[in-house]
Amino acid sequence: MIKESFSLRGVEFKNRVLVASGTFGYGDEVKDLVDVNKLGGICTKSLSWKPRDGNPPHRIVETTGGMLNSIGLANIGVHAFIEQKLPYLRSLDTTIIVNIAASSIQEYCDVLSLLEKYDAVDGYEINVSCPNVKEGGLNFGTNCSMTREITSRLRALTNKPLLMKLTPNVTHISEFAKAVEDAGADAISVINTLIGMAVDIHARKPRLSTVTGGLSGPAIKPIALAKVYEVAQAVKIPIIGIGGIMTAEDAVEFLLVGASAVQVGTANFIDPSTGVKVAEGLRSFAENEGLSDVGQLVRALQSDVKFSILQSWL
Amino acid sequence: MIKESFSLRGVEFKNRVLVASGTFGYGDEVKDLVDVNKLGGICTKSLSWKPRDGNPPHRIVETTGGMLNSIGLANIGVHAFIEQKLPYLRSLDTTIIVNIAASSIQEYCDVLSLLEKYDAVDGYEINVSCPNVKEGGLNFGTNCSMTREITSRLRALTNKPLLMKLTPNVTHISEFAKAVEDAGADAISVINTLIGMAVDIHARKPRLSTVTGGLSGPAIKPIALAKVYEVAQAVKIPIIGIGGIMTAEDAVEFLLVGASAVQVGTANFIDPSTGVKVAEGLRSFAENEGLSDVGQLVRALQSDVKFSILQSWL
Amino acid sequence: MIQISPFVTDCRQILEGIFVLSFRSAEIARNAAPGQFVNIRCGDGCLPLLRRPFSISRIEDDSIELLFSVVGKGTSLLSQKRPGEPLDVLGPLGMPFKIHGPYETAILVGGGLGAAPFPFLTDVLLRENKKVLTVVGARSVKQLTVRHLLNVQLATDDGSQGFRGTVIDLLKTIVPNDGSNSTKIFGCGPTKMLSALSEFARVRGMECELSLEGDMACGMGLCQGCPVERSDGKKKYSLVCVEGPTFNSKDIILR
Amino acid sequence: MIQISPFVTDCRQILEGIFVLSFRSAEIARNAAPGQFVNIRCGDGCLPLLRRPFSISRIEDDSIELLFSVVGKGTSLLSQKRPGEPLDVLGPLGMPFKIHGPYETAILVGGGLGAAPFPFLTDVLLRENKKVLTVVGARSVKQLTVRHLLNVQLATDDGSQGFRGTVIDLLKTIVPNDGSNSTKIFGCGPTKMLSALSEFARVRGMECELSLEGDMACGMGLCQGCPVERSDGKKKYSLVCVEGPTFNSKDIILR
Ligand SMILES: Cc1cc2nc3c(=O)[nH]c(=O)nc-3n(C[C@H](O)[C@H](O)[C@H](O)COP(=O)(O)OP(=O)(O)OC[C@H]3O[C@@H](n4cnc5c(N)ncnc54)[C@H](O)[C@@H]3O)c2cc1C
Ligand SMILES: Cc1cc2nc3c(=O)[nH]c(=O)nc-3n(C[C@H](O)[C@H](O)[C@H](O)COP(=O)(O)OP(=O)(O)OC[C@H]3O[C@@H](n4cnc5c(N)ncnc54)[C@H](O)[C@@H]3O)c2cc1C
Ligand SMILES: Cc1cc2nc3c(=O)[nH]c(=O)nc-3n(C[C@H](O)[C@H](O)[C@H](O)COP(=O)(O)O)c2cc1C
Ligand SMILES: Cc1cc2nc3c(=O)[nH]c(=O)nc-3n(C[C@H](O)[C@H](O)[C@H](O)COP(=O)(O)O)c2cc1C
Ligand code: FES
Ligand code: FES
Repeated sequence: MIKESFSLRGVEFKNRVLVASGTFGYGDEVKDLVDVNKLGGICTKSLSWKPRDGNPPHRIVETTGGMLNSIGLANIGVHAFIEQKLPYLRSLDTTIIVNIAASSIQEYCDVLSLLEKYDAVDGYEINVSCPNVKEGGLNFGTNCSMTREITSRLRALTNKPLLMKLTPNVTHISEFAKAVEDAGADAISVINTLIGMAVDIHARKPRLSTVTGGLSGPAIKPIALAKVYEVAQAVKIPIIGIGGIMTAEDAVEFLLVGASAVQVGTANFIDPSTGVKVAEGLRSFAENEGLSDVGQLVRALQSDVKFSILQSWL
Repeated sequence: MIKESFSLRGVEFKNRVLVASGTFGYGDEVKDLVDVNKLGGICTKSLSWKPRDGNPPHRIVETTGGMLNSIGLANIGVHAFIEQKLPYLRSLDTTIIVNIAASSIQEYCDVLSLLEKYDAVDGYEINVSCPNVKEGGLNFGTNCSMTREITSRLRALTNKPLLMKLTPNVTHISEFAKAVEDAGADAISVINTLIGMAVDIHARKPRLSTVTGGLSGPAIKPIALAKVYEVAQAVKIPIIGIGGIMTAEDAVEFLLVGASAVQVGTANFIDPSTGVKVAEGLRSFAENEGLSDVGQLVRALQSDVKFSILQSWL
Repeated sequence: MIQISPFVTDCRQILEGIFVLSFRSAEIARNAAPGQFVNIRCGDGCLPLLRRPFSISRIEDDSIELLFSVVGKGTSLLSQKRPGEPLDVLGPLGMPFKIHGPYETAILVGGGLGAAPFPFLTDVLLRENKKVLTVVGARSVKQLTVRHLLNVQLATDDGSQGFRGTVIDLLKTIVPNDGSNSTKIFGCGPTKMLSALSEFARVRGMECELSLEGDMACGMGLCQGCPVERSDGKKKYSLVCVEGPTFNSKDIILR
Repeated sequence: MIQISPFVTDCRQILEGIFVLSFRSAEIARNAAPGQFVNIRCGDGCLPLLRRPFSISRIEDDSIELLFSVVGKGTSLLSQKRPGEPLDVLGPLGMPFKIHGPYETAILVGGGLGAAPFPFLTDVLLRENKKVLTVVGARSVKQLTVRHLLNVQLATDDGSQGFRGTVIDLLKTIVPNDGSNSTKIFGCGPTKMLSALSEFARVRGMECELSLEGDMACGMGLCQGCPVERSDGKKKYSLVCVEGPTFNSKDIILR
């Protein structure tokens, strides 16, 4: 029997494939369709203190090999989550990572502190791709010291796994990775969506109500891999690779460049069982390679070339 | 007759569609296939002072809706260009923009100064996505003050149109746009390729010899549009939109969000006449919209929402 | 909701650009109700990447029929499916039309391909002993399909068949001014038409169920991508895919 | 080089996973020479996005024949083309084999589908009054096609047909030890085989032309994406698409 599991701060994930925040609802929407207990874990939709309506329509645009979304962090709020969703999640035999979004550092702390009271919550993933209202809407995630501060403030509040989810929309993501490692994060989730846009040329209007949105799906996989690779050169803590994963082969790519686990996002919209299939495919792949532990794929990229993002790549 | 032309610093482009640097060779490779005189302009492969061999194979990987390249700025060098390629380009009835790459500010200046002697060169596009050897290979294009300095140094050397081509791999491209506008650039080309990567999971090796490479093609169009839009909010000088343009409709999107003209890149590999077809399609589109000048599409996006990249778009 | 790979049993053009596609699924046939939809992966590539939603148009035994018009890449690929080819289907999805109630007559109001769910709806309404009246509008007769519809009256913008004008104009000539509890409207079609229909029902004080179209990424409540504004203030938006696509016209605001 | 949209005249499987596809183009037929290739857009979507290169396998009047094996998405789509469907073709591309010279016998050495350009090459060599000997190797007889080849000797890794061993092993039993000016080798196949063939020719002092495969983005010199290392030091790389795909084995270094 090949080993599939891994753990973060003592919390075990039964395999290395999770479903990504915002792409699997609260875990109960497709329970008839997917054997969610075969997932390594579920990252919930980002939760904020109060419920959020989200952005007006249109929130979704399909693009070549990908999609744009501007959901606007629509969520039922942490209280309703605890009441309505947590009991079901608790009944599952998979690891529950609650993703948190907020518009102030205090809000991040409040949400996490409240969740701390519930055993069913196995860990936290912090979405820093959020506008900081105090700073006029500047994104937390593009400000390194802010990202560090959020990490250390939350670290002080919990002994559960703390995953910091970074935005790719920065020049050097490795700086942010180092900052959150330094501030005590247990793992780094890489990447959130890339800023993108689409235009209705007949109406001469942005297709999304918010003008720009987040790009996800297979189109961004090469970028996500490069970001994970960059982060892997900079930090020692585990990385959760995210971005355009559709197949087990995609997941292997992420493991090789440095991810300890992966999350499946957009692919769930096409087939909500993708996560389960990727997990199974990952095991088969590792078995065929004669490995005893899927983890042997992690950081196993062979390259004669030194880290070369700074090299002449054009 | 609808107006298709536009001009930069007194140099006229017969229409708003150019072919992008590095995707149309030196303009003579496909002369039997494409009526290059119907192009708004040709941006040459990036030229450096000395010829460059470029990177070892593999230099190309296809990805979902896009491709990665790590050509390594392979080029024949500015001297051979002047001798072997310029006479042909001079014979053409289209605008010739010579793209320049360099590994030091001095090299940028040397190449441009040499080219200044030739009338056939209508203008320059400066590729700042190049490693600065003096700074240990740090990319010029991710350093704002460096980008500004290159611009002002080159501005002092020429009265021809100076286009600064920005890299998208930065947090706030608008800062770079403002810097080059400030330093005297006539236009801003947005965007160069995004850093990406692909892995051969069986060999456990990067697919590109340089590990990472530049992502281009339709997959990146939403990102390119968002970058052009961001730049358009920040500067007044014309923007040349680049990234994933395959059709006239794509070009219209770029014009609406703020581009005064566009460049067709990767699409040339599939159909080297794409530029000509996009130019024709753009004219038809504008005609059907009842416009007297294709330029009326520029910055014609209607949006109730203020610039929202900083807003809650997730 | 199940995910299945049935074989296409039939796919044919019935009008220029309008196709009927069928496949067999006992489980969907057993569980589906009118107004529900299926979500189909039209190609296996990345263009389109996402599934495409289609109302269940008709069910006969365990054969499911879809009625669709080719408007883009997904529907174009779907129209090229041949009998025997496998289809990737997720469904049935969404909330069905609320058909129970004291009313006697159901007026089905469709704009163009909006009539797609009506054959199924008609069958079930008849089983419930309702009278069915159908009013269908289209830009021209070329876009009009009345397959498996009952007591149809037509409206075309260009007058090429039936009443000249919108389907709402036609409706006004049919429904008595004072509205009536004995009549319920079921509407499906472009948002603009639904919006007018909603207003019509409001003015006449009639019960009206609408089936909305709209961008969907997942069709099953995973992405929060398909909001429609609510009028009741309880919350701002409903999700079209799971709380709809059918809504009581009073509950939502169409823009 | 032209860009055309001819109709597929034939597309059929001749061995498991190996297909022959033909289309008509008087202009390509007139201008092409053996070793040149065409670049085909296999699908109209984004998977694959880029064209796929295929050697011109045979020309009969104005009919162009390609021989290919299905290895990925592009070749899979190509194999599904039906007669009458349009094809998006760019060609002829690249430099042909150099067939002129004082030699009497041409030995064509192919590995697997490397034999693809040989029927065309054979025809032209015969017209030039050369003798033609063909040596083809494959992993097993299942991958072996000898269609339109002359004086064929076979090698299979598993001995399922002909000589058991590599095509190079077989070649050694055919070519006299001292080599000869009267013989010229033309090789096409996987890089590993070409590399061994190149070494074989070097040791024997024989003239040898190779046709390379490799990743290409454009196939026409636009992208600089297809370098092969040169041995002559004049410059470091040649572009396979425009300076090749055929090279004198002495001029390049295969790794
Ligand atoms: C619940 C539900 C049920 C549905 N039931 C049916 C049904 O039974 N039958 C049916 O035919 N359809 C139905 N639809 C609509 C159907 O899903 C769409 O027609 C389909 O998804 C289009 O996919 P496509 O890939 O062919 O088109 P796409 O390529 O996705 O895009 C085409 C669509 O977008 C619009 N569009 C795209 N670009 C532009 C542009 N530049 N300017 C203006 N408009 C543009 C077009 O009008 C068209 O509707 C239903 C939709 C929903 C949500
Ligand atoms: C000049 C030239 C002439 C050619 N002539 C012919 C010809 O006449 N007949 C012919 O059959 N072919 C020929 N080829 C090769 C042909 O172009 C390729 O087989 C074709 O491009 C494959 O396209 P695809 O989309 O089907 O495969 P793709 O999806 O692009 O990829 C499949 C190819 O990549 C390799 N590959 C992909 N992923 C992996 C992986 N994870 N590990 C290892 N390998 C992997 C496979 O071995 C396979 O070769 C020629 C190539 C060149 C350059
Ligand atoms: C519709 C949608 C909603 C998302 N919502 C969230 C969210 O609430 N919180 C978060 O951290 N990431 C969110 N994401 C980002 C994903 O979790 C993931 O990081 C991203 O989509 C890239 O992965 P993918 O390409 O596999 O989708 C969302 C993505 C999509 C497409
Ligand atoms: C193979 C290849 C080579 C390129 N070489 C250059 C170059 O030499 N100089 C440059 O400024 N940009 C270069 N580019 C970037 C393009 O000019 C363009 O900015 C980018 O590809 C995005 O446009 P696209 O998506 O239309 O290809 C290259 C792109 C590709 C794909
Ligand atoms: S379409 Fe995803 S929630 Fe409705
Ligand atoms: S494949 Fe583009 S230059 Fe050879």
